[in-house]
Amino acid sequence: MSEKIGVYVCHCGTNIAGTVDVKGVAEWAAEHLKHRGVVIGREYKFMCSSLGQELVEKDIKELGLTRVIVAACSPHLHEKTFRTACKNAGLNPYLCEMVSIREQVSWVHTDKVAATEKSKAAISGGVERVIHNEPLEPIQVPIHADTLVVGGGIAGIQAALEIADAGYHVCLVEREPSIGGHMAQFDKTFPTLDCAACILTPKMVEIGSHPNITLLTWSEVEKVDGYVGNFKATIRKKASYVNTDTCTGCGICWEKCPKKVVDDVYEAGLGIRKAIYRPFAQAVPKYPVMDVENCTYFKNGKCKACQLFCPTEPNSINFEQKDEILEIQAGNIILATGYDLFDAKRIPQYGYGKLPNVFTSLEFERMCNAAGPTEGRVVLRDMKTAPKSVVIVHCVGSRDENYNKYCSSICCMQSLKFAHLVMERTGAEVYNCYIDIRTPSKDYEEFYKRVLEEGGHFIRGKVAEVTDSARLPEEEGKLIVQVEDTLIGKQRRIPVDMVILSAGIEPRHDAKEVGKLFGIACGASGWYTEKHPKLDPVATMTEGIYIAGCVQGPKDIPASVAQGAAAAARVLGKIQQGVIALEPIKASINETQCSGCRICNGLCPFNAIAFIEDDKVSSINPALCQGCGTCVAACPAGAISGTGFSDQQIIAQIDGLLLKNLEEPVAA
Amino acid sequence: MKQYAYYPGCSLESLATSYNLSTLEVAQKLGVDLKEIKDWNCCGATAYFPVDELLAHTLVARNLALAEKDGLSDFVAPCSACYKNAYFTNSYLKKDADLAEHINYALEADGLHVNGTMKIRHLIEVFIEDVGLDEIEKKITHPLKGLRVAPYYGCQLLRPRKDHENVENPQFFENLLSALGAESLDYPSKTRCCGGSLIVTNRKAALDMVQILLQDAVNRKADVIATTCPMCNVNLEVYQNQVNREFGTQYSIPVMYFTQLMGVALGIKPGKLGIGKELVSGEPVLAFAY
Amino acid sequence: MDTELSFNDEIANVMYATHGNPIKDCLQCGTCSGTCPAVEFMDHTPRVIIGLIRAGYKDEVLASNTFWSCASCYHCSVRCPAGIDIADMMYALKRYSMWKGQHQEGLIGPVFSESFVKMIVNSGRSFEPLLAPTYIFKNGPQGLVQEAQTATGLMLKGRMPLLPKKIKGLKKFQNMVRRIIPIGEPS
Amino acid sequence: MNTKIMMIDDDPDFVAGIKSILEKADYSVNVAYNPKDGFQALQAEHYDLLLLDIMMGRGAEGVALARKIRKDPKLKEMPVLIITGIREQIAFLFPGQAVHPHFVETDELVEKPVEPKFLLEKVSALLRLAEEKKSKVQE
Repeated sequence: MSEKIGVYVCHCGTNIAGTVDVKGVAEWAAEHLKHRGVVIGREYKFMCSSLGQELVEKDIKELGLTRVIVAACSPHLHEKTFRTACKNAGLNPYLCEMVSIREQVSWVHTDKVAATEKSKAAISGGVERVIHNEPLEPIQVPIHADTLVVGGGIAGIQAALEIADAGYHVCLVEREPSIGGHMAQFDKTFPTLDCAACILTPKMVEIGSHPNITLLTWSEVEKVDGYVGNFKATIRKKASYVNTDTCTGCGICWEKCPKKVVDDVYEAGLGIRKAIYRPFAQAVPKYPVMDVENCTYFKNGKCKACQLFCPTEPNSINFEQKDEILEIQAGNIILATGYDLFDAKRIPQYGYGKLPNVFTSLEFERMCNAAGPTEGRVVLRDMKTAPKSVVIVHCVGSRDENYNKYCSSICCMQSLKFAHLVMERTGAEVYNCYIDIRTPSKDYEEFYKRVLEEGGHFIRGKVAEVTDSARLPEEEGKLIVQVEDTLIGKQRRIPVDMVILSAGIEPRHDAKEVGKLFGIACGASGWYTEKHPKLDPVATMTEGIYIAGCVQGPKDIPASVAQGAAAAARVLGKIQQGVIALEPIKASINETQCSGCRICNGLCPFNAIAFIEDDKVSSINPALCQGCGTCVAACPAGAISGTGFSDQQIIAQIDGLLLKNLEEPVAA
Repeated sequence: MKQYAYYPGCSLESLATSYNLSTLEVAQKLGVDLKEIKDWNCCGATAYFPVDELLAHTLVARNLALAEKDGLSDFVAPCSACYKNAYFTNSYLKKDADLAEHINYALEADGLHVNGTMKIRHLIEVFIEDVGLDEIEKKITHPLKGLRVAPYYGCQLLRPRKDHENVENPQFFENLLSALGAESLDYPSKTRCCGGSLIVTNRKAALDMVQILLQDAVNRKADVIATTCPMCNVNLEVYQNQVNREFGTQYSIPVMYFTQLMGVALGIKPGKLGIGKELVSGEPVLAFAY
Repeated sequence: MDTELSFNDEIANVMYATHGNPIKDCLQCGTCSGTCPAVEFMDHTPRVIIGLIRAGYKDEVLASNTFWSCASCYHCSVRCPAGIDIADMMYALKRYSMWKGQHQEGLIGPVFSESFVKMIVNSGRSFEPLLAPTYIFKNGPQGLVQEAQTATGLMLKGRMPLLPKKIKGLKKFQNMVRRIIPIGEPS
Repeated sequence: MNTKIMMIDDDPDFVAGIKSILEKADYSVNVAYNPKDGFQALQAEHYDLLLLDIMMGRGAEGVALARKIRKDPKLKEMPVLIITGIREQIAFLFPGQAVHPHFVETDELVEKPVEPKFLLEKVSALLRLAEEKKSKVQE
C-alpha cells in the first residue's frame, strides 16, 4: 500500500463526542486500518477551527500524507474548509474526503456503543473510498456580465436596480403589461402607512429609463439553456399590437375603445378597463397592450376604433403584429416571480362570491387606493354605502391542514392596516378575528398597539362561518360572523355590514413548471427551495440561479426588498470574479460502450446530455453537468461513469463499511 | 337494467314508511332495480359507537356481507346515517386488515364473509349519477313549476368525507330540484345539522337546532323543505309542533322526501308516495304539480 | 413505554386505531366551537374539552355533558384546521365514560346508548316506539304528554307499528355478536 | 430468575397496581397501554407471560389481539392471562351472563378486581405449565 492516509475525528464540542467515543474511534482507525495505509489517527475538539485545519496541513507536510479523511459533520458544511486546507499544504484537494459522523451518526442515535461502532464503519468506508480518489482540477469558465431578472415586482425591481447601478447590464422580464407587481395595487404600506405608489413609482420610473436595463414587459421566458456564467434564455415577447417606437402613451386609444372588460388582475375584479389598456396610470412602460380575447376587432373583424383615433404618425396600432422570440445571454439569473393570492372561494363557509359584502384583502386594497375604483372610499358592494361595522377574518387559507399549512406571515399586519384604514375612513366598528397576532418586525408591535388604542376590537378565535341567516332582529340584513371568542369562552354572532377576508398567499399556480424551466425545485409547500434556509437564503441548488421575494416563501415588502438586494449582491460578486471554478465532479460517457439508446438524455435534470447524430452516441457537456449521478445509475450499458463517484470507489466504500478490509491482505 | 343492493334501514319500516314507498315507486319509474337485502339488521345509527366501535363495524359489515353474497356491486342506502356508517365501515375494511380479519371471524358465526368490495351509494347519488338529470327531466310529466324548495342536505350525506364534491356548498340537490322544474332556494342552513341523533337524548338541543332550520326556510319563503334522510325528515316534520310549543312559533311548513317530490313530478299518484302520512300536511305542494 | 400515562395519552389510546393522537396538534382556534350547532347546550365547548384533556383535567372532562351533547354531524371535523376528527374524539370520550361508568348525573345519552344497543342485540333491528319510553322515564310526566300526543298522531298515520320486528337469523346473529363481545353462553 | 411479563391494559391506575404487585414478587414487567403498541412490544422482545385486558381502543380489542397472538408462530406458545372488567363495562348487553372463555382462546380468564394473592398464584401456575409444556416438546 503506497498511500499515506491521515484520519481526523472531530468532537464538534459535545455534538459528536456526546454520543461517540471520539478518542476510541481515532485510535481504532490508526490501529486497525494501518494495513490500508492509515498512518495517523487524530481527534480534535473542533476540526473546523484554524488550529484543527493547521493540524491537517502540518501532517501533510511532515508525514507526507497523500490522502486525508475528516470524520466530522456533513460535507455540505465543511468539505470546502478541509479541501482548502489540503490545497494550502500542497495536496490536491480532491484527495480529501469527509465522513459524516454527526448528521448520520451522533445526531440520529442514542446508543453510545453502537454509535461508536457505526462511526468506525463509516470511517473505514471513507478510507477505502479515498484510496481510489484521483487528483482533479476544477473547470474554469468565464462569466457573462449580463443578468436576467424574471419578475418585475418590488423584489425584481430592487435586484435589477442594484445590478444596473453597479454598471452591469440587466434584462428584466415581466409577464404583465407593467412592472410593479402586487405592491402597485396597494394604497398604504404597514406599519408606517406611507403611500405605496409614492415609494414604488420612482423605482419603476428608474427601471424604465435606466441605460443598463432592458425592460421586456408582456413577455415570458420560454426556455433556458446553458449553465452558470453562460445562460441563454429564450423569451417570448407577446404581441401588444401597439408599436412602441411611435406610441406616446397618450391614452386616446383606450378612451375610444368601446369594449369594457372587468379587470380581474389589477383591480381585483372591482374595476373596469378597456380591451386595449394600460393597467394603471403610473404603469411602466407607459404603452398600452391589446387584450385579444376581448377586442371586438379580433372577435368580429369590425371596430378598429383605437387605430382610427390614434393621433400618432405613423399610426401606432398594428393589428398585424406578431409575437417576437428573443434570445438573450446572461451569466446569472434572478427569479422574483412573486405569489398568488389564496382563492377565498375555496372556503365556501366564508361566503366569498356568494354574499356580496364579503371582500378579499386584494379587493379591499383596491378600494382603499385613491386611484382605485372607489377613489379610496370604503364602501359596500353597492359602491356607495359606507359600512358601520366590519369584521376582518385572519388566516384565510393559512395555518390550515385543509388548505395551506404555513403561516402567510403578512396577513396579521395587513389586517391591522385594514382595521386602521376602515376606522380612519368610515369610523366603523372593526373586529379582528385572529388565531394569534404575529408582529415580529421593527415597529410592527407598535402598530398593533396603535390599532388597539384607536378602538379596534380583537377576538381570539378562528371564524367558523359567515352567513346571512338572521336569527335575531338586529341580525336582519347583516352578515353574521360566527366565532368562538376563545379568551372569554363565549360563542359570538357578530352582525356586521362588511367582512374582509385576509387571504393568505400561495406559490404561483405555475411555480413548479417555471422552476423546472430554470432547473430549481419547490419544497413541500410549493415555494422554491433555497440553498440553505439560514445561511444562503437567496441562492438555489443550481449555480447561477438566485431567488428573491415571495418565490422563496411568504414575506412582506421590506423582506422582499432585502432579498432583491441580497440576490443582486450575490450576482455582482459572481460577475466580479470574471471566471468561475466549477466542481470537477462530473459524469462522462465512454463512447465505445454507449449504445445510443438515449435513455440518459431525458433524465438529466440539467439538460447536460445531448445526442450526437453523426456518431450515434450521447455526450455530456461538462460545464452543464452537476455531477448528480442520475445518468450513471440509469445507463443500461454501464457506459457512464462519474468522477469522484466511480463504481470502483463506491464498491470499495461499501466493502469498507462492511469492514471487509480488516483482514490483513494475503501477501502476493 | 342494473340491480342495486337496497338497504332501507329501520326507519323506513316505521316512521319513514313514505320514504320507502316513494323510493320504490320512483326507482321503478326510472328503471332502477332495487333489490332489498335479505334479513338485514340495524346499522346502529349513532348509538353503537359509544359502546363498542368494533361491534358497530361488525353489524354494518353483516349487511355488506349479505349484499356481497347477492353478487351485487352497489350498496344503496336512502338514510344518510346508514349511508355514512356503511361508507366508513367499508373503507376501514379495505384499509385495516386486522379489523377485516376480526370482523370476518365474527361473521363466520353467521355463515357470512365480507370483502369490502361494495360501492357505497346514497339513494340520491344513484338517481343523479346513474340515471342522470337529463333522463329524469325527460320523464317529468308534472313539473313542479313555481314550487319554492329548500334543499336540506343535512350532515352525514356529506360528512365527514372530505373528498366529497364541495362539502360546504354542494349543488347536486339543487340541480336535481331544478330538473324537477322546482325553484331551489339558496338555503343557508342546508348542511347544518338537524340534531337527529339528539332528539331522544337532548330534546331541548334538538328542538333548538330544528327551529333554526325551520326559521331559515320560512325566511327564504320556502313552500317545502326537501330532505334526503329519514332522521332529518322526522325531526323537521314530526317535531314541528313541539318546536312551536317550545318557542311560541307557528311553523307549518311541509317537509318531504326528495323522492316524494320526484314522484309527484313523475306523475305518480300521491297516495302511492305516502303523501298524506305527514303530521304537517304536504297537500299544498301538490297544488303546484296538478 | 413505561412512563406515567397522561390523560391525553389515555384518550389517544381510546381513539388510536383510527387517528393516532391528533389532539396534540390543536391550536385552540375555536373553529369547532364556532361551528358546533349544539354548542349552546354544552357546559364546555369542544375546544375547551380538548384543552382540558391536554391539561389532564380528567374529572372535569368526565363530568362534562359536552360529548353527550354532540350530534355527530362532523361539521367540526371537516373544518378543523389542525385535522383533528373532533366528532370521533367525542365518540371516544363517550366510550371512555361508559366503560368507566362515570358520567354526569341525569344524562339520557348513556342510558339511551345502552338500551339502543341492547335492543339491537336482542332483535337485530331498532324500533323507534321502544326508544321513547327511555326518554319519558327520564323526563317525567310532561315529556310523557308531549310524547303521547306525537305518538298518537303517528299511529293514526300508520307510521307507528305496534310490534317490533326481529330479524330471522337472530340466533346466528347473536353468536356473531358474541364473537366480538365475549359474554354469554356459547352456541 | 428474571421472568418477563408483558401487560397490555389501557387503565393506568389498574396497571400501576398490578405492576407493583408483580414487581414485588420479582417479576420484570413491561406495559403497553394500547393493543397496537402492545403487539409491537411482543414482537420486539421475548416475554414469558402476557396479561391482557379486553376492552381497549375501539372496543373489545383484547379478543382480537388474543386471536392474533394465537396465530403468530412466534407468540402462540406464550401463556396469556386475560384480566378484564368487561362485565362492568358493557355487561348490560347480556345481563347476568358470564364472560365466556370459549370466545377468547386464552389460557385463563379472570375478572377485575383481582386479589393480589390470587393473581400471583395464577401467574406462577401459568408459567409453570408453560415450562412443563416446553420441556415436553424438547423431549
